[in-house]
Amino acid sequence: MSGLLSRRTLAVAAILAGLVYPFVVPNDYFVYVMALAYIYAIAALGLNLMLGYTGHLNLAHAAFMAIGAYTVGILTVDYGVPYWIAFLLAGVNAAALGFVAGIISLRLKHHYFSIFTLCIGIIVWLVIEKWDGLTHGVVGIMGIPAPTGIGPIRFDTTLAQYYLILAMLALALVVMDRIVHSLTGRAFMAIRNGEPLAEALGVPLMRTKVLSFVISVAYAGFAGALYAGFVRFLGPSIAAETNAFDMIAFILVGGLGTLSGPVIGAIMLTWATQSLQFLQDYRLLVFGPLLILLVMFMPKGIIGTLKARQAREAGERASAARREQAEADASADGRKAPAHA
Amino acid sequence: MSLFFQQVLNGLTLGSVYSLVALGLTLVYGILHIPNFSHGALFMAGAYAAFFASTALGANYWVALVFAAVVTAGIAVLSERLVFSRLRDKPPLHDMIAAIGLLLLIEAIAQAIWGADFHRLREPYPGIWQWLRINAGLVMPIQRGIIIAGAVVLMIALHLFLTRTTTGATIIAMAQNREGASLVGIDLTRVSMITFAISGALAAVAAVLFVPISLIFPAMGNLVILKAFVIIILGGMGSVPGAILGGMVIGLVESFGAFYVSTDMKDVIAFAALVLILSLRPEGLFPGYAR
Amino acid sequence: MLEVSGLTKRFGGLAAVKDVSTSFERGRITAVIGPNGAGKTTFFNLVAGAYRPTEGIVRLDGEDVTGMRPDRMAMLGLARSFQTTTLFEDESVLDNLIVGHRLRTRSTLLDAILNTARARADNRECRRKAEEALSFVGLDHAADRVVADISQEEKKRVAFALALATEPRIVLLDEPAGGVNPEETAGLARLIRKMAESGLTVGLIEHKMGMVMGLADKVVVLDHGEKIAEGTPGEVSRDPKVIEAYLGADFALAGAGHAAM
Amino acid sequence: MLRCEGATLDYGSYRALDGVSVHVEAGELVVMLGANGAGKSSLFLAISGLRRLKAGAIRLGGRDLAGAKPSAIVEAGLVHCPEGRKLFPGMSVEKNLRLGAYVHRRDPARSEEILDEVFGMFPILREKRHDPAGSLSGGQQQMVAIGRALMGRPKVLLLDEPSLGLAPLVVKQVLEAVKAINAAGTTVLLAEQNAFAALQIADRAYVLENGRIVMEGEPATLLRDEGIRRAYIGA
Amino acid sequence: QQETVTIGWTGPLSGGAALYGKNTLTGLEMSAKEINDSGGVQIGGKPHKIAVVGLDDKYSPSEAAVNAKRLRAQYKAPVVFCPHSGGNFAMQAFNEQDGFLIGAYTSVPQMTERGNKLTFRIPPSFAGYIDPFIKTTMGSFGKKLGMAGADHDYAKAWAALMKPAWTKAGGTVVAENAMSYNKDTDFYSGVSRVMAGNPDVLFVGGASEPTALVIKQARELGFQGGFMIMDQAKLDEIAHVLGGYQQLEGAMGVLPTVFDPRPGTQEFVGRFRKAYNRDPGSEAAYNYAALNAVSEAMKLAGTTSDAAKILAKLTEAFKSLPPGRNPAHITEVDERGGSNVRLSLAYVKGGKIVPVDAATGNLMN
Ligand SMILES: Nc1ncnc2c1ncn2[C@@H]1O[C@H](COP(=O)(O)OP(=O)(O)OP(=O)(O)O)[C@@H](O)[C@H]1O
Ligand SMILES: Nc1ncnc2c1ncn2[C@@H]1O[C@H](COP(=O)(O)OP(=O)(O)OP(=O)(O)O)[C@@H](O)[C@H]1O
Ligand SMILES: [Mg+2]
Ligand SMILES: [Mg+2]
Repeated sequence: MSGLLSRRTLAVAAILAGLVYPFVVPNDYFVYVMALAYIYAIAALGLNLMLGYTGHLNLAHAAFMAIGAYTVGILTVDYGVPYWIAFLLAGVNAAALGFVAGIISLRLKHHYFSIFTLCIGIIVWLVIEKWDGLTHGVVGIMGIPAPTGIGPIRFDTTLAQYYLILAMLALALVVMDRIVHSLTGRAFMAIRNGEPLAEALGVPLMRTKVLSFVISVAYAGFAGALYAGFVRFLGPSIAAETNAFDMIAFILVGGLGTLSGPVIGAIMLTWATQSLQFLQDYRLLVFGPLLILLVMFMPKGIIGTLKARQAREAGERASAARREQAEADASADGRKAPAHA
Repeated sequence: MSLFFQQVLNGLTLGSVYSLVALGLTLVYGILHIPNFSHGALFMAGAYAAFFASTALGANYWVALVFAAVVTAGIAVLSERLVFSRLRDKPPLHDMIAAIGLLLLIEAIAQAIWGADFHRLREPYPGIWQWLRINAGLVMPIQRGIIIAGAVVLMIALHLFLTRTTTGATIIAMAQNREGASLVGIDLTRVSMITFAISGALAAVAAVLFVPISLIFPAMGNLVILKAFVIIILGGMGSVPGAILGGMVIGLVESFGAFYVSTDMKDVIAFAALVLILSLRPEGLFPGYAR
Repeated sequence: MLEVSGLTKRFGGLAAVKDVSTSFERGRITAVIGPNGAGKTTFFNLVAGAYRPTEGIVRLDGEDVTGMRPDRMAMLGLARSFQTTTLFEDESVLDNLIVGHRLRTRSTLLDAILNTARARADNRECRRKAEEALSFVGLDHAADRVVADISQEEKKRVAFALALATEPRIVLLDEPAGGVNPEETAGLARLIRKMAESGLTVGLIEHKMGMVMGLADKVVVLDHGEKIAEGTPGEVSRDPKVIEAYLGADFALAGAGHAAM
Repeated sequence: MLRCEGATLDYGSYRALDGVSVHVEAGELVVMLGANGAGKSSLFLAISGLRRLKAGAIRLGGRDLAGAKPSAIVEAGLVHCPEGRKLFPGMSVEKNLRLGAYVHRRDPARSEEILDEVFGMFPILREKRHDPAGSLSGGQQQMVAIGRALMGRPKVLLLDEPSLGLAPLVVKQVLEAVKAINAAGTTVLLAEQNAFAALQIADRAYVLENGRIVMEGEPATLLRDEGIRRAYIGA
Repeated sequence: QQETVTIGWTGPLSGGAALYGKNTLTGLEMSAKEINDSGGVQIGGKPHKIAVVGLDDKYSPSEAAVNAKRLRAQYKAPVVFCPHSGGNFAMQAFNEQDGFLIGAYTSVPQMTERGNKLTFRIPPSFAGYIDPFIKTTMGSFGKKLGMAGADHDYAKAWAALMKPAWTKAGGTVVAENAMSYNKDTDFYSGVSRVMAGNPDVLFVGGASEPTALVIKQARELGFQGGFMIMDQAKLDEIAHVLGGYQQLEGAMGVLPTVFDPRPGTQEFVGRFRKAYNRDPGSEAAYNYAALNAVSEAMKLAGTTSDAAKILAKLTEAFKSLPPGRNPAHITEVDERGGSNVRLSLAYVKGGKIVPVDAATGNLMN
């Protein structure tokens, strides 16, 4: 079974499943929840680029999603800008602010970076809350229009929006796939592996990290823009750090530093949360331990565990071969043969 | 002028509470490298434990305080045994997610037992230091004095414990080199448990000192935990003096910000202060003394 | 090729490197030796741009490159290996090497996203370069092995290959034979010689005197950050200051061979 | 005194030790030779309880150490001076040394005496007793590590590559100190790659390869072996 | 075989607002239970049971929308109640399309101003409180007002009405300092900032408990004047935190449900105490009345699914409810879906609650 072939087959199967999904579920609710999960998956994909590939945990990710969402909300509601133009500007705006935030914060390392970004996130949240004139403050922005139709296709039903968001997710995945498999993607990973070595290999650290950060938050921005057009109401709480925590959980459950992990995680955890609704206020009594057990017993996430199993099997084969080789050598001349004589 | 000193007092009160919470957080981070997001839940648990002791068991304030410290230390140790010690060889991110899981769980338990309502713990000494009011125009409810004094006493005690006792030395040894510590015969399990116990007890004491002038409710920990993280970053992660100083700085910035600028903006000011300070000093005010 | 003059680095009060001047000649192997903490690694860090010197000048082919960032230095043809090199343990050897040639390619992220011809060509080129470097260090057979499965000495060779993939003119090697047994050390020494013979300028930090003495064209001795001697291996090993500070009195008696530490 | 039988250790699917049996008699200085990655450190870590064996037994003076905590093993008199020193870099030299006597904290008087002996053995440490251990040079740190191990009053001392990364001059000093410690009555198991230097002071030696013992004998015998000379000494 | 109508509710059951959420849900549940115990409601000639399904949304607008979709799609709920404006606004994006009525327990004015045809705003507009508040406190304490209310949407809307009204009545606003009642831990600095203006009357209010802390700290800082307390805070709950009405002397607020002497309310309070073993707040009273009216409206309209028809019959429904089932005293629902109520106020005098006539602003005794 060739890896490439199976990957392609799986991708096609996943897309097909996404396409027929609305027709096999009993009602709109399932479509609505799934569309929201896809939106969060897009944001989580971006976070995973920074966290899983470049090795930096950005806790302001939800804030950048909020920036994208508010860009759409403010432009469409207060300035009458058409949705799709606002949509593009949402990504641009998140990227631009991400550029500024990245330049300041990426000088810090490890937990300092994370907590610093946590603070950036809180500042964004507070600014949204306090700057009434721009953001409508705590009241929020209501009446955001649904995405305007493209040609004959209109997006004013949940079903139509579902397909729009599914298409966006597929696009996001394709782009992300190309990014992480590109030479620049390798440079991101080199940074995760060790900054001095990466730098010695000619990777300009700051520029590369900022690039990764900007792409990462642009994903959040676009996800936010979709969110605004889908939920059509915005309040400051979408910038809350707990939303970033949720996205981290998605990534961990799916598999850190894997392409499909964030998507799988977003879908699974979203449905896990929904299926615990019957517990009402006891929901977290179950959800909390669930998270703990997940990281304890599936630390690499679902995709990560599958991948590791494959790698381990390959490794076992290789080391068995090596042992046999060593034994053969040992019996041949009684000494270990030099690796490179 | 007296209004100025009033803000200093307010800032010190808040700063004392923040410092105590941050101390436990910084210890656990500095020694075990766990960013314990569930620390806020320990703060909350401490408050409820004291509430339980004083209402259901009829304990007086000080007994309730000790009871809360012990119970919360126990919860902290339990979380170390059942969760964090099992994540030892996993990346720190996993600790963080597990901590969030714990936070949700502890909060949900509190809500299941005591409901979502607000509760109160009565002030043990409800008066106000009148001489202060008369002589200097300052107002100092006794409980606020107790908070500041209690925090100072605890901080000194912690400092002496870490620097003067053998057990304290084993904690610092473990912070500096785990394997080295176990090779000289230090029982790492025991040290981890002690560390968590101290952090839990500090959080509980902070809570019990604070709630007589505040409220008890399941989400109360979330309000302080974010600030505690800001503080330990500001002070230098793993640094005890950093946590104390950082707590005081944030307390004072908040109280002056609330008074002189606008209460609406005080959090923006506090977080912006952090951004500014870290831009100038990326390692925080104190380099981590545990490293 | 590479000249430094008056190089000084202070950390707070401590002068880790103090007023060091020397040069690395093209196609030659220059070794830097000295006691632990003498400032050897710091010296390499200064040359490679990882630290900005407090004082002094670094010239590469006559051009002043003092304080230039490491990635710029790498572009100019300076590569280095570290005392410990971390690799991606669960990736293949070849995949680990591909990023090495990234700095010589021009395709942007946009190329990659649009999958342009340029991006594909660059990818092929990086892969080809990685294979070439692997075969230079004698590891072509290991290209598809997972890094976790190869030996320590093979990892050292991979680290060399990574440096070579950047197409350097000068390579700085920090304790390449640290923790490698004498037999394998000899193999690494042959590889280093081969690098120099292919026209590379080599800088080398090593405690294994047998290797240094047999390999180096020139030896620079540092102690407490200062250069206390410089010369051929023969000259240096007879220098009383070097014997006192570093080698020990019976080094000369035991001879380079047996004191191979 | 110390006896390993069939010690087997896995890291995931990788077998680092494969049925290793060694013994060290009281008062002996035994050297464990082996290339990088041969498994020397793994064996030591297993003996001192920091890694769990998959199979096999370790006995110290007749007592089975299976499942014992590292702290209990130190108390039983087996002290491991690890590869890479593992000091407490922010603490003073003196505090590092005193923590070495942690398991004997109920008997401070004797610890004071040993501290004096350690300072006698490495006078430079007395000079630097108030400096943080992390600020010392590599060789000095190695002295602190050995001194700290001695503070644990070992009956058996495991020394893992004390010469690693040290200048030739310092290597010599360190090995001399090891010899002196052994002469004073401590049983020593020493891991080294520098076979020539180590064999000069050893009573007996093992050669470990790919996690297995491939040879055992007197230093003189090993020095005569052509394969050993080629692999570990450099012809 | 009895049929069941499911009434939906989405609101916070976890997090900081859980208590508030539960209080509103309890009101609905009590109503449903009483209706079912009395044999259900006759709709189109058939008896129907009422089931209330409550889903947690953690105060998040998007989760409220998800819950509403679920309640509508899976439970066919004709009405979804929600106690926060964000959730209600999010539901307004699709409720007309999906055909369900929003039962909005929020008095943010925009709720009914945007032309949504299927929204029922349960609490009254608070504008009616302003004048009697000012009349009483300015008369007793003086013309200098310090504003120390909360900073969330609702409180800000209150402040925006209060300030011009106070000035218009001849007073001055000497200090303005909104505070974050639900996020803050200590209000000392914020209160002392207001005290620095030396006010005669303080405008305060957010959730009851933090409001109590603000009042307490103002008294500790030497404040002797009166308070105007926004309707979100309840005098009895504040007194509970403060350990009595002493510190509340001179405070003007909404009349706590338990002190409301009007017919029907006391009856409701009694039944509530019996069922839940505690005092009801106005959240419970309003939501209780709202569901009673909804069930009555379904009966009048003869439908369990046509939300527009149900809404149209609400006024009639409220008028037909006996006082004991309308403890909130809602009199009608206007054409935009907003409710009108006969307001009841209270003033603390001599350590006791004194009801005030909202229309005249005079004490009732
Ligand atoms: N970033 C730094 N900050 C402060 N001091 C440093 C730093 N890097 C090195 N030093 C100090 O500078 C001195 C020289 O260190 P360096 O690592 O260059 O020695 P070295 O010769 O490479 O030693 P070794 O042979 O042990 O590798 C040491 O005293 C070291 O502690
Ligand atoms: N924690 C670990 N996980 C996986 N593999 C390990 C681990 N520790 C050691 N190994 C592997 O086990 C083998 C034996 O390692 P060990 O450190 O015991 O060798 P050594 O003889 O001490 O070598 P050195 O001379 O480098 O100290 C090596 O291949 C090493 O890569
Ligand atoms: Mg070095
Ligand atoms: Mg070893």
